[in-house]
Amino acid sequence: MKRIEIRLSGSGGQGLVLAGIILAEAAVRDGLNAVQTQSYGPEARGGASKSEVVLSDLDIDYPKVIYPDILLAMTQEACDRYAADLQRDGILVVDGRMVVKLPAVQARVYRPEITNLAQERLGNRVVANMVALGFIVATTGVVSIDSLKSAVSDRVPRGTQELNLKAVEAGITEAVRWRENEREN
Amino acid sequence: MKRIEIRLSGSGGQGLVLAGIILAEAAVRDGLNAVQTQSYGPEARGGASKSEVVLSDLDIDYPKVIYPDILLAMTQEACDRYAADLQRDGILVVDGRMVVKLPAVQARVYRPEITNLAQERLGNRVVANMVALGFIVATTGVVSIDSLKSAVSDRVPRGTQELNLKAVEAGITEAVRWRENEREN
Amino acid sequence: MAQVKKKQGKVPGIFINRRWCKRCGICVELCPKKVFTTDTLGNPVVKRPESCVWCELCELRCPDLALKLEGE
Amino acid sequence: MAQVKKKQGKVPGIFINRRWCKRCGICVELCPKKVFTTDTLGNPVVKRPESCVWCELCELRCPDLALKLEGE
Amino acid sequence: MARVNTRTRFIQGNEACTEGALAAGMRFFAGYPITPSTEIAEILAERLPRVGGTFVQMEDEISSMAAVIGASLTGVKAMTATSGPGFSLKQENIGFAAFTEVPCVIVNVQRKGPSTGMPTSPAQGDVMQARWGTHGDHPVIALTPFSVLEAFTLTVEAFNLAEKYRVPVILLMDEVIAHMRERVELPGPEDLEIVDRRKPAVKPGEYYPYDVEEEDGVPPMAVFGEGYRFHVTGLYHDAMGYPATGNPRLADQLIRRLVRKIEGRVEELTMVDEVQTEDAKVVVVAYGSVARSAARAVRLAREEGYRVGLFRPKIIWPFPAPRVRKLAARVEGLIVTEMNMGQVFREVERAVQGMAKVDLVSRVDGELITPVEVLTAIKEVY
Amino acid sequence: MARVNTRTRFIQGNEACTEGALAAGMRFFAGYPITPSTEIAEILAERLPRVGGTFVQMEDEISSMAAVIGASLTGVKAMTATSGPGFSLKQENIGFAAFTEVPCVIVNVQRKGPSTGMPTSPAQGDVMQARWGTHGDHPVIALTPFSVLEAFTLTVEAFNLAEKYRVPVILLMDEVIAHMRERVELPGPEDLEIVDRRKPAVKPGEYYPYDVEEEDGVPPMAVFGEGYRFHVTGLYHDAMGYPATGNPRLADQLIRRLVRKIEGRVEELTMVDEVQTEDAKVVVVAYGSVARSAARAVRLAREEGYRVGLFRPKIIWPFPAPRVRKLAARVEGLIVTEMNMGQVFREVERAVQGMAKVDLVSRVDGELITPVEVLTAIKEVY
Amino acid sequence: MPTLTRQVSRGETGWEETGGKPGLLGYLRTGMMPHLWCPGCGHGIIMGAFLRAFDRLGWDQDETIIVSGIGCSSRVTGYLDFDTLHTTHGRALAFATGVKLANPKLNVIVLAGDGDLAAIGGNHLIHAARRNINITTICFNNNIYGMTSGQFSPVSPTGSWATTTPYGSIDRPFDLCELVRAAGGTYVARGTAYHVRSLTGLIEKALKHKGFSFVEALSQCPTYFGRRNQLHNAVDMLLWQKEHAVNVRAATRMDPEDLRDKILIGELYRSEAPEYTEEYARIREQVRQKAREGDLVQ
Amino acid sequence: MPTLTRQVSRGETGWEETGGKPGLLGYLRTGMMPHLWCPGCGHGIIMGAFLRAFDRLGWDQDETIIVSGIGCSSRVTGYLDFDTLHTTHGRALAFATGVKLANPKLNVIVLAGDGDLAAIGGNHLIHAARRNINITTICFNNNIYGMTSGQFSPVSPTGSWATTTPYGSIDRPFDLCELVRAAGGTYVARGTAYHVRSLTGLIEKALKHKGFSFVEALSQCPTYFGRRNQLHNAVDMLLWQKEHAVNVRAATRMDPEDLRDKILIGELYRSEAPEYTEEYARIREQVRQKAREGDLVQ
Ligand SMILES: Cc1ncc(C[n+]2csc(CCOP(=O)(O)OP(=O)(O)O)c2C)c(N)n1
Ligand SMILES: Cc1ncc(C[n+]2csc(CCOP(=O)(O)OP(=O)(O)O)c2C)c(N)n1
Ligand code: SF4
Ligand code: SF4
Ligand code: SF4
Ligand code: SF4
Ligand code: SF4
Ligand code: SF4
Ligand SMILES: [Mg+2]
Ligand SMILES: [Mg+2]
Repeated sequence: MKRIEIRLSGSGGQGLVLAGIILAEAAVRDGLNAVQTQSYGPEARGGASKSEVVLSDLDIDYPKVIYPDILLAMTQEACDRYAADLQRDGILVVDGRMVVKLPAVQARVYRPEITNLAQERLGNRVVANMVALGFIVATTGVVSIDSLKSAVSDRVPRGTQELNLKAVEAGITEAVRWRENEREN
Repeated sequence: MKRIEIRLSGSGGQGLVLAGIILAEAAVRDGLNAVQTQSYGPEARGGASKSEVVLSDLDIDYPKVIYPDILLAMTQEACDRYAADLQRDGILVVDGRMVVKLPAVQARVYRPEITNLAQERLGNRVVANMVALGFIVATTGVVSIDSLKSAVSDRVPRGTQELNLKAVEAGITEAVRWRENEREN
Repeated sequence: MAQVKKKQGKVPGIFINRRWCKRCGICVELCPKKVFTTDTLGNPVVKRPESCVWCELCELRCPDLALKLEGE
Repeated sequence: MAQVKKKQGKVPGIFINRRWCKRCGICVELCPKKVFTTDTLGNPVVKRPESCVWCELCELRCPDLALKLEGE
Repeated sequence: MARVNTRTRFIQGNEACTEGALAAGMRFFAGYPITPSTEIAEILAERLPRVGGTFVQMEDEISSMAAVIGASLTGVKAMTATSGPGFSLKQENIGFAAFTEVPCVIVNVQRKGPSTGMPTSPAQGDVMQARWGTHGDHPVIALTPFSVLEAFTLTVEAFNLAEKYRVPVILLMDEVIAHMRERVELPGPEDLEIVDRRKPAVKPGEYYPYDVEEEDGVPPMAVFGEGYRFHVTGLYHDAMGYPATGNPRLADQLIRRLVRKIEGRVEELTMVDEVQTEDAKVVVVAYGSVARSAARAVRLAREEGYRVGLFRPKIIWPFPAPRVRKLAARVEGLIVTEMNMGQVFREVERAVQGMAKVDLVSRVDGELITPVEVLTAIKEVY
Repeated sequence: MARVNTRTRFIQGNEACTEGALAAGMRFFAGYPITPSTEIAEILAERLPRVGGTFVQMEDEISSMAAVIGASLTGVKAMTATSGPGFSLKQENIGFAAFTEVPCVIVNVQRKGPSTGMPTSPAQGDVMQARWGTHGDHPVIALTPFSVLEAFTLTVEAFNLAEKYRVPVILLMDEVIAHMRERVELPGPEDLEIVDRRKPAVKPGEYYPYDVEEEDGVPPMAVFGEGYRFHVTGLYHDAMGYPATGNPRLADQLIRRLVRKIEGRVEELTMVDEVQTEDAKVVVVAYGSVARSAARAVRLAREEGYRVGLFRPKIIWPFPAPRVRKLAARVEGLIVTEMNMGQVFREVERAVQGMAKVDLVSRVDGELITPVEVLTAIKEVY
Repeated sequence: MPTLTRQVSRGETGWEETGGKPGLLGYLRTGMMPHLWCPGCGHGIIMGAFLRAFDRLGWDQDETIIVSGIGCSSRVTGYLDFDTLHTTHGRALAFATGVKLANPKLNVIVLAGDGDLAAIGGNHLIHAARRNINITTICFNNNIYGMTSGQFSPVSPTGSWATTTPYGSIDRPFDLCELVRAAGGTYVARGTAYHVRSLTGLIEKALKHKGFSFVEALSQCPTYFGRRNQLHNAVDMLLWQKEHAVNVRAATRMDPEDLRDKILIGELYRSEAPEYTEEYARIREQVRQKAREGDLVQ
Repeated sequence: MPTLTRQVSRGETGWEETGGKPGLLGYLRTGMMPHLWCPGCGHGIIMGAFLRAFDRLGWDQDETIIVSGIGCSSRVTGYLDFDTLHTTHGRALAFATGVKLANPKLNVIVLAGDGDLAAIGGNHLIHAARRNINITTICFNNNIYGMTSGQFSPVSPTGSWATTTPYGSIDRPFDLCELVRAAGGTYVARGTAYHVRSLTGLIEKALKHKGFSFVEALSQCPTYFGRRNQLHNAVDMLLWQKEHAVNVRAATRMDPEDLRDKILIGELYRSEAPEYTEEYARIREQVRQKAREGDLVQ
């Protein structure tokens, strides 16, 4: 597997750092090398947030993402800021409700209403990050769904495993729906 | 005037730093260049103490005394420690009561009972430093007696001028006595 | 806080600066007269201004200085 | 300090370590019984040991631990 | 819990550092929170009591450093962790530790300075401070990891060197390594060599705490509370440990021994990773997270046919100048890449003595230098 | 009293420093006592209220440095004085002053370190610390007097440079100069050029406190309490002074401007006294009190027919490397003499780039290097 | 107020649309708003209380210097349209002392957090109190280090949870008001974000007081303190304040047993003592007087 | 006691000639005596009081660590035949905290000056008190910085003369005992060199107390404080102590007016509270207990 660069972007408090960690840990379970980094807002909270994951079956030297193969943008601000970096023919996943102005990029674009889904199906927008993970993994196959799920179980706080796994499922389901829609188009 | 090196040595509390300053200031009044330095005990008080004066009518570079032309030793310890440094044919002034063992040096040696004089003639051993100054200046002529006296007046605490000047006088008188004794011998 | 009285029975203008408001819910929950409610996004909404006793606590307690009472 | 009594009328041995003593005069001046005097150099000297009431204050107050009372 | 049993971990540099410290036998941590080092304290707050150790959050960095020294004197391996502003505050007591030869480890996770700077952004701006931050000549060792695994292994090494040479050892991390999570296989106890300070072989009455009989210049160290009744002071002291401030000869001996104890071992202490330097015309010098960008740039350049290599010091102080000098003798140019205005660059320049051209790629905007930036520099210099 | 009216004085280096400070317009001093700098505080405690100024003894050195910065922001020239241990403690706030561009003067009377060391003995062990003592790259100016007169003139110069460039300036004295009394003729006000910080020419609404319009890279500085309502922060900041920690481009601009503001002026700032270097084969590099021994050694050597000279930097930071390099091009050897393990020696080595042989005469026992020691070295090297 | 204009012109404030306009706008760098504090953070309430107290006094904004340390709370200086000084962690009072001494005509106010003032900055706090220098200090006390993400502070209650007390804190908290009083402070009061109106009054009195005045303002950090201590949001935390705070006057009539888990609020201590900068001015005058007399004699 | 032998063998103690021999010799590094303190310096009296109190307890010298800062007083560690730690200025309590925490079985005692503990070291003092860590601190309070030749300290009386108060001090002094109590100390007492016997008793109680104990011991510095403040020698200064000290029990029966210029001595405050290292041990035990239970479950 060649080097894959993934950037999860949005705002502080959306749990993207955790999402990145889980994604990377899933990759490790799949036997890959993985590096996860993040950039905080100036004050370690609030403001813009991004979490980056680099996967490879070789050693990973430079740990940061420059041209993401996969970009998640949970807010309009994040999308505006990072879309241009996207690898040509990369994959852009945006929160369909939050991101209203889509940039002109040469990429496969998905617009699941992630936050909305979390609120409506799980009753809690806090798990939007897990919905996003489920969606991304199911859509791109960067890691196996089994690894993803066991990474989720391990990393989320005790007592919240079930909720989070359900959120992942919701994301997967949504991805399947999108795939089917794609086929139909 | 060539470079003259003077070391006043004894123990902390004997006022040798002040004596050095006054001697140097007197030299400045005589139009000479003068540098005064001191070395403290490790704790800025107590213990061995030395005050050094370098005089010259040229610029003074190295400010410390290496081979004193004139050495005052107010204690046996100081005498033991520094006598060997004395310039050949230099002048050694020791407190005749405090220094009982005289070193073998090639020098002119004077042994006025400085502390005793201070105690007996002035009623205060604290002014032994001034007695020593009077003695040294009268014996060596390194600075003028007028300059010495005006430097003393200026530097000692207000209200103690008279006592200190008297002490200087006592030192001068003692020097005269020694000189006469020398002649007699 | 006895000195705080409803100003001559008038209904205050209650202004909320949406750019500053962070939807913390303090005004909503701590208004003694339940003047506010929230919309689906959590934004405070002035629902019953006529109940307001002009205690000013919503304005004073808003951590974002995003709420302002006004009246003649 | 009522509990401190002269020990059975005995005269204590009062020892002064001249190497440690700094001639501060505390023992001399503060002995309630004026047991000490000074020599010309300022050294404390035990003058009237028989007056000593063994209050120990000279030993306790000597800043140089240079003074020691001893007795059988 | 499960994770503890397996060696494969996906952890942060800060976490790896705590694992290394615990593996080295560290059982006392005193600290004061500061980004981006705080996770070290947080993890150890949880871990230390489990292994019978002690975690304490002190009132500031000065007291943290003091407590670490106090603890080490009781025979416990001790450490603290901080970042720039806190590192500045610890300097006085780091000097005390160096001078009294109390082993300890100070982790400084470098963030963008000066002053409060950019607390969450990486930098390598404290390299010179690690060497010269306190007043007066003194010995210092500083190590700098470039990966999560090295955050573990170099922490172990830091303790080993501290114990072996009775010296404070600084682990200079940077924010990238500290916060980056990476897959690592942590070595187990059986793979690690752990060094403990040498205790006195003599009985209390015969112990001279600063008397150096051994050739290595490192006196054995007794433990507080075991009857040796020794004195530790930041004043110049004699072999007994007692103040000897009036004695120039002793002062000279002491400070020269202390500095020689470390600087005199520069060859032995040299820890460098050299990659493809044998035939290189140009060599990139890089350390910490920047070395990852440099490694990539070197690989890309090689792919394009440039004869370039990578020289990566894991030890920054004492600076491996002899090794750099050797290298300089056979290459045409050296490119130092670092996230500061050129601190190791100065050392390289000094070591090279004009034998090779030395260039600097520096970034001081709080962002990691990219491989492309290094690559560009390689092509320019080549 | 009489002495105040005449220019000829017989005073200590410490006292001359206070005279220089007062002559430069210093009206605020905050400090904490420490040997051998204490006389500066003591004299100023007496003098400052007489001239309408303020003296305060703070609870420690950290707060002294902080108070000095606070005072300077009200438009008052401010200073502090300390020695090694206190200098270590001031480092964090020195970094703050450098970063926020608040002019001030820090006197460090060097005593023998590290740690408490030998409080009453001279040393020159804080040279590198003066440059690198705080975390992160930052600008610094450091001056070093070799006589009582220079303790006066360089203190004036320290304030002038601080005000001109909005930078903390360090006066690196050593115990010998600080405590030595010497005959001096103090320059009168009419002989002194006094520089004051440039105030903004604009009205409050138009003032951008960190906006550099002038070519010199030094923004004008408003005074607290005059309506400018500006913000001063140790975070990376924009032209308005507001935090801009998320902006790499601004961060890069800011730190590079700050460092360039000083380092970029190294030629202009070079203050060196060269004696008989024109035809010299060997040149002695010396500063502070050691320069007096070196001067004598050079004179003695010349008398014996050796072609030697003296190179005496009065400014240590930025180090006059270009001037040293020029010198190195025409001499055979340089001998650096200093009371440390070779700190300026390192800078000279780096500057010389192998063009000349560089030797070190170092003494670290708390005693001043003697002329004979330097002379011996000259003869050996020659 | 040109600075303000400049601020506003940096971006719309959001008030334009509403038709309302808070009276405090003139004290804010509106371009810096909304502030960075989390939703429901008590620091904003305390900042508001401070501004309202200041406004009531009618003091000159241009003669007032606000100094802070480092922490979420200390970011407050960035929002206030005064001369402001955001210093190093813990040192606000030391910087402020320099400002005040160098120009005693200025009003000098320190706004900072519990960590800043009581942990690393504890020494400067007690020494400023000891000197009785005319500086007003408001401690934004949220019982935690907010900025660094939730470590315990020297005022965190014993048994409370923080990232560095994974087993509950064993540290005993300071009673900051007691400490400042014992150190020499001459006006000491405590308020809470919940009791914002009385807090405003206490701050006003503190500002007016000549000498060192200290107001401990209980704040809430829902993000770090609340989350770990079963106080799920800002409202819960404010209600906790409501339940646990007892006015000092009411307390005198209460059973000590009932006061055990309570926190006293209100004016806790007040006295008169010479103020430091005035004393220094006196020294200065005395010295000059002597010099003048000396001149006459000579 | 081999260490002692070694010490003595470094030189004669001077006792040999006298025939006497103080019982405290075993606690001294006699080779370091006579100490460097000036004639009449109160620090020696306090050191003696400490040693006598320690001796009465019969504690093991080898399990006792003595820590000091920097100052004349702090030189005391050089004279005492224990494990001794002479640290950096102001930081004695911080070092001591590390020693005590790392090995709570050791008796840890801090001996330091007023400048060391209350000026630069004030923060460590209040935090050690807050934690109630089992360390006994004796403050050698001579109201001055002796070591640096006589600058005022934070406990110098207002109006007193020092090299840095050429016009009389305008600083207000700390009441150190009040400060430590307010910070959380659980044993607080004050004594004087003059009242050396009661001082010894107070130190003994402080040593026995579990938790943070603090004894402010008024010392005299004839060299710097006395000289400038019309107290011409050590005896004058001791008599000053005699006249100004009032026992706290006697004080309760006195007219407040008469107490105005008096200093209270005796045990001023005592309470019980959890001790820090014991609490930490409890945490450690609890965690291990949980781990054991966890093991069983798994
Ligand atoms: C010298 C130094 N040490 C540590 C830090 C890290 N730090 C920043 S803010 C802070 C604590 C803030 O707590 P508090 O003052 O209570 O403010 P809050 O964020 O809770 O409002 C710490 C430890 C720092 N910036 N500087
Ligand atoms: C960091 C630091 N600042 C200042 C000093 C200088 N210094 C040494 S001792 C001392 C004061 C000592 O006063 P105190 O603690 O009261 O002891 P005393 O000498 O009066 O017994 C000072 C300021 C120092 N050694 N280190
Ligand atoms: S003023 Fe009082 S009653 Fe009216 S809305 Fe606000 S909180 Fe409710
Ligand atoms: S209190 Fe303020 S910030 Fe919170 S919801 Fe109401 S208006 Fe918004
Ligand atoms: S024991 Fe008491 S009475 Fe006897 S000599 Fe000593 S002080 Fe005097
Ligand atoms: S009290 Fe002690 S030191 Fe003082 S004179 Fe008496 S024996 Fe000597
Ligand atoms: S972390 Fe806490 S203190 Fe900081 S802004 Fe958020 S709620 Fe406020
Ligand atoms: S200077 Fe004062 S405190 Fe220091 S030893 Fe002398 S008398 Fe004692
Ligand atoms: Mg807080
Ligand atoms: Mg003292």
